[in-house]
Amino acid sequence: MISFGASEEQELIRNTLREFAAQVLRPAARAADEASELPAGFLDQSWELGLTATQLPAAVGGGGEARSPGTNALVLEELAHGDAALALAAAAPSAFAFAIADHGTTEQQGRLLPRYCGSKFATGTIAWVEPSPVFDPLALTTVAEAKGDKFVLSGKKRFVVMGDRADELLVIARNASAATGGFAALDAFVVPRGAPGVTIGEREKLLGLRALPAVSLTLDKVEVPAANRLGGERGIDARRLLACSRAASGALLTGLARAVLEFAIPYAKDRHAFGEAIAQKQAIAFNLAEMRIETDAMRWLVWKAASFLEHDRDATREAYQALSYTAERAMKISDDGVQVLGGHGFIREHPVEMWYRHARTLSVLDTVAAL
Amino acid sequence: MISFGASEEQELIRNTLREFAAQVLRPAARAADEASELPAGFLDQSWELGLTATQLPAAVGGGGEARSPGTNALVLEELAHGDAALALAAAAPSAFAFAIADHGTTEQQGRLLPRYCGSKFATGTIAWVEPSPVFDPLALTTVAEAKGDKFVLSGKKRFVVMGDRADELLVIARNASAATGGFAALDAFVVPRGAPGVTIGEREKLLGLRALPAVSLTLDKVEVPAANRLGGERGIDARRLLACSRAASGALLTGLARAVLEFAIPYAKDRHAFGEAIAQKQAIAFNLAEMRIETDAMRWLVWKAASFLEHDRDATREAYQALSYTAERAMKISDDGVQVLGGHGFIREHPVEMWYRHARTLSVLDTVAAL
Amino acid sequence: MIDFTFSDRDQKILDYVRSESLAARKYARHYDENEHEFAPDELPEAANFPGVFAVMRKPGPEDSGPMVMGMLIAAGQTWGDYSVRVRRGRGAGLGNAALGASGTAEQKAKWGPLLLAMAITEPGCGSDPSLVQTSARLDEATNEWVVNGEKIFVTTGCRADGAVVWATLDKSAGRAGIKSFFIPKTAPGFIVAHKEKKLGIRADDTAAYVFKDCRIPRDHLLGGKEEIPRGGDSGGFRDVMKTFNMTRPATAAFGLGMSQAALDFTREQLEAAGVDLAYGAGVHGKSAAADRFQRLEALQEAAMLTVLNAAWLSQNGKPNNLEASISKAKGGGAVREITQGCIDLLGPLGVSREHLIEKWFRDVRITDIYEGTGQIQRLIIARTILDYGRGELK
Amino acid sequence: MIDFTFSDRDQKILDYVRSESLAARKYARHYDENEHEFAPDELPEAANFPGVFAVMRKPGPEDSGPMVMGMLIAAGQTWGDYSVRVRRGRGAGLGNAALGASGTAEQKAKWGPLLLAMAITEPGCGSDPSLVQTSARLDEATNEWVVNGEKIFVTTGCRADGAVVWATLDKSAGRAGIKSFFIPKTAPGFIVAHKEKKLGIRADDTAAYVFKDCRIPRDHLLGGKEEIPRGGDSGGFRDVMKTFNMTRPATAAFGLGMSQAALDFTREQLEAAGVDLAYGAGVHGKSAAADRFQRLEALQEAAMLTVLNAAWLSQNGKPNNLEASISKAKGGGAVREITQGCIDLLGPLGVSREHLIEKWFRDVRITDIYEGTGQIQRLIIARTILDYGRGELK
Repeated sequence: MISFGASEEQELIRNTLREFAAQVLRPAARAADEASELPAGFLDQSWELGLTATQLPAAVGGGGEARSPGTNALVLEELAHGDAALALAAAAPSAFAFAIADHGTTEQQGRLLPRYCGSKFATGTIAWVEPSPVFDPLALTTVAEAKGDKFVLSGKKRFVVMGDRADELLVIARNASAATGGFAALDAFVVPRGAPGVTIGEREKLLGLRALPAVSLTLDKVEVPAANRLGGERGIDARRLLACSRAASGALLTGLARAVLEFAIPYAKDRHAFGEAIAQKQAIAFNLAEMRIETDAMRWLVWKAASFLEHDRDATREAYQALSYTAERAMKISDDGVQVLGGHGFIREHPVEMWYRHARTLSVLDTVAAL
Repeated sequence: MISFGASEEQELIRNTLREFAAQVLRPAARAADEASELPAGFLDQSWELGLTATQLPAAVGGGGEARSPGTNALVLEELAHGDAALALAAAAPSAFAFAIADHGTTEQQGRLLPRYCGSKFATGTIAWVEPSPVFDPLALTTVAEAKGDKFVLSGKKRFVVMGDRADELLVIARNASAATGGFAALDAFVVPRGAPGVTIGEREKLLGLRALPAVSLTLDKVEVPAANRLGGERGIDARRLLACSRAASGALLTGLARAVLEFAIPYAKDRHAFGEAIAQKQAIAFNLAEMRIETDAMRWLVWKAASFLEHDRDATREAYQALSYTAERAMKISDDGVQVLGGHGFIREHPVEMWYRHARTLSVLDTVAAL
Repeated sequence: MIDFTFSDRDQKILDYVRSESLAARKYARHYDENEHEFAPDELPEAANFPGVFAVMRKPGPEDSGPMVMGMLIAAGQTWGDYSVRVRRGRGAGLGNAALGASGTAEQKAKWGPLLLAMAITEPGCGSDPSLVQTSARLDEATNEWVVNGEKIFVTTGCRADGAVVWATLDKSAGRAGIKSFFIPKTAPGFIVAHKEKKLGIRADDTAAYVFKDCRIPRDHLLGGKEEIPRGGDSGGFRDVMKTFNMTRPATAAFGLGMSQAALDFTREQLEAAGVDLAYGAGVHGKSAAADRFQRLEALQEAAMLTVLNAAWLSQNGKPNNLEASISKAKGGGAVREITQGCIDLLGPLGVSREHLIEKWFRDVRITDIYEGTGQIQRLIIARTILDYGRGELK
Repeated sequence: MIDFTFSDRDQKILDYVRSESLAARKYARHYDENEHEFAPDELPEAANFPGVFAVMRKPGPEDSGPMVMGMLIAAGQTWGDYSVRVRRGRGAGLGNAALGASGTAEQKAKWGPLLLAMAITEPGCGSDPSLVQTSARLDEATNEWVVNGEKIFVTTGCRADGAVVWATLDKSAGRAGIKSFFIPKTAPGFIVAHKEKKLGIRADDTAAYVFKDCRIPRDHLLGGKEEIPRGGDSGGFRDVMKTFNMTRPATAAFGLGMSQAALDFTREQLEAAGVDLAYGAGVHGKSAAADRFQRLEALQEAAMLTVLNAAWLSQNGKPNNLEASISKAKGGGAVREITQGCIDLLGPLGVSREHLIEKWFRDVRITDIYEGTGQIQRLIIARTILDYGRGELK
């Protein structure tokens, strides 16, 4: 049944997050970006929202609520409306934990998930992106070779979000023994950050999302027990894992675009030129209308992908559409946002130039979040 | 030396063509489109302009003026400003004759070109396009096999402009003996329309350019003497041939776009809504400004390709850019032209809906003209 | 709960509509090439199609609601053809919607069964109602309205039994003076001037009307309110806006049905030619054709979802004026880009009249023009989000 | 005669400029990351680069003219970096252009050798000169102008020896009251408030000025005309427009030099990774990456040609006000799309500060903003082609 209606509970969560974004993320965003550091205490603060634990099974100490990509789409949009860099940091534990919950065996869930139901902040991370100008998430150079009851991982990863502090890395690799390529060849392995052969590289310096810690990573013949192959014999549903990340990026990009629009409207009404508010010029007004049209369209595409995931349907197509569409539109909207502010859009007194950098950065890192 | 200055002689030609377009093509365009027929006497009338003969060598009876793609760019823009369908019909003889002049041996020129220097209208045509949803001018299915001192041609062609009356067809085919693919494999053969195995198919029914006669064509083991292989042993410079056609289409699309702009300006100044001329609304005014910006950009890209061709430089890149850019922009400009007129843009009382069809049709037929 | 999946009843209905539309599509080219003819109210195939609601069980709580399904069905029908239907529904004219929105109970009962066109636009006025020249003068002696003026772009204007016509009681009063009247074709002085010759939807019946001292009974004023309100809009104008609130998403859906047809045809052709259109890989795992095609598919999806959102809102009794304009603006632009892009991918074959895609390219172009152009929609959207009145944003 | 090929002198010059720019590029990242520093007037590499005109023969009739070459050289320099030069030319400020356009012979001789910034924008006014609040009052007693007000976005404002400043003699007179004054940094009450913190061109020197009862001699009014013309614009305003006529294509060229750098880097990376970027084939012979990249290259080419056209016209003494705005509008939009698109193609590597492309993405963004935004340019273009005055198209 086609329905655009969030449940009462979802409305509640959305309002909580909207407030949290407005009061915690937005005020701290600029300083965090300039300092290239997360605000002190931010991770603990966001941990208290219980975003991760709530949707983890009661069996591992979680809230036992159903995994809801739909709810998470609302959550990520609101967080990114505050700030996309801080949103990604806050969402990092979920990215890892939900992947374990979706694809892990009961044993793996029991072993790995309890930490994410505790009162203390904990995070793992997903290492998928590789250093190539033609990076494609389905064509990985990081390989996993079976060796007895172990797997040996070798390769390089980039932009591993929170990799500087994550205790566990979920490394996406190509299974050397896979007959075909594409999704079927993808496997995921839980690698302790301390494992021999793992080198955490230096902090990535990015165009945008500067507050977000991300590192490069080298895997040199890293041996992991077969038990750490996510999903065991069965392996993972790589289509779902990728769809979850893409839809998540889409939700973040939607929140970012909405932030631009909602900042631009009062600015354009307040700013005067040639005898009237610039919002009274059709060129500006229609531009704002365009932003409004597109943020709606962006959200519905994300929701559709989320709904498919919630129904355990293959969402490869829907999630790809959600990401490619939101990426293109968020870029345009943040770009137009700078233009609406003119010279003031180019200086760092206003957040718009930061959102412009965030949009471009976020939209090419399509496998760093999950919902 | 970078120069945007047309020579005095070129200015003269441009003004002549502008007048011819305004007084002959434009007034006849609508009726010709509705009737799917060229206006009676049009070909003879345009023949008198001497567009083809002037640039053919004196040795074959031509005017002996230097081949000037630059001049032809001006000519085609003006003709298409009148009407793109009639422009293509008027330019058809040049498309064939200039190809012979550029690529033919002295013998071939002496044999084929005199007809194009006479006082009576004569035309051949180039048969390049093939019936495939993934047609690519470099990947042809029409093949030419050497057989003794003959070549045997087999394949199907579509959208052969003026093919219903052309006495000679210049058939572009893949040379079966060519080692590599791409440009190197392309050959051109002069085929008399009456040759055994040649079947001229029925008249093509098109979205736009309805006045322009175009037919499909079947070649069933058509034998032509080796002497009819354009360029003889050497063959043709396929890069130049394709570049000439693409630049020509670019020039036509530029003229078409300019027609839309110049029609929309007075209309928008005359048409009133909500108390002022619609041209006084920024949304409309900026749209017209955009059209003006783009028609300039389109023209310069075409001129650059033409200039490279005039200097016998490889213009593959420049011509590709000219065509792809002008195709995209002409589509947008004619589309926006319809929008400026609103409901009146949708009815056949105004030429704009016809230009919208012309633009879409012309821009996918990228090998039917030449300059 | 947020849900974008179909119940199997939803799916069965949409499948049924497609099969019906496919049958109608066989006649699309004929009525495009012979625009003076009208498609019959029933095609020979009608016998095989009892109608969707005849074959479907009643909707349950797990099924999509009527307005949402209405949009999907509308798109499913134009997917076959904009004008030709296996069985043409009666009383489906825009005028009927206007009657429903602003007629009295008695008027609805009396004229509801008729097919009513909606006559708003005039040669001199596009989307600006304050320029309406058609006048209605009350003849106290005979108790009749005397209507004079010209209307153009009247959808289903030739086949309709009558029309809901915008006329002004007092030009000096601007919008406020505008009222809607029901005028039957039988009224003296009602002249159907001609059928418009158009770029697309040629089989469709778009007429131009002339009213020459056309006389109708006094009770033919919709809603019956004859006084001109001081300041602000007249009931007539507001009522038409109400109508638009229902018709804007619908017109977008009509267009999106055709752009979907273009996408389906293009996919078919490209896949047959061996182009891999599978999703999953990023840009570097794709051909140019797949990349371009998938962008168009995403655009189609995005536009359709804005339509469903507008419908879902009114289905749930929520205000949807903003969302109706969003869907119309988005749909109107999307169908242009999609049909243009599909032809670009198909190359020469795309512009040949041996296939229907060139027709869809022509037919969809009306979407961004009628029922308020994309510019008008953006004005409405901008005024809403900026909280501006007509005076502040012109 | 229409010609788009370079003479070998043209080519040699452009090659030389590129090699010089490449040397400067080594320092680009440092001054971007350390925005409080200024790049030196001469880099250590300066010794290896005697300057282009030192090594070139005089131009002949077969060579491109000075204005056209000026644009190509400007783009060639920003191709290295927007702010860092092997040898910074003096007197290259926008204020010098203004002085050249509207100063008296004596004023030009006296102040020409200085580096002059141009101070127009104020916190309260973007591109609307009639909102200028900075005032100049004549003190008859001392025969001095007393200037008060604030200016922002002053390019080269920190390093300049002085600035050409817009101030009004009479706010009630609107544009007509605006005059340009030369104010040396040494003038009492001239305060350089701070260097702006920006998205891009961070190494560049963009200052905010405050004038507090700042006193300058009476002869510092550029052009010397003190009276306020009745109706119409003041000389000051017209002169600045003259200046813009020269600077609009130049600013577009600055941006296009950087977008060209982004394209060159992207091609390098993609080709190294085995992507075939050869021209020739149609869409169905290409990968998605090649298709997208080639569209961006065509856009770059198109924009650069509008710049060269504007330059060529003024080089030949032809009016180029329309074409100057076309080049600025086209260039300003193109560089945004091109740098965004290149990063899209490079993916994650494109947003890493280990490469300069993310910097070019930030740096080019100013192009569509300063020297008149894209919107202002479109207003100028629309008014010109519609033959409208300021009152008819606002």
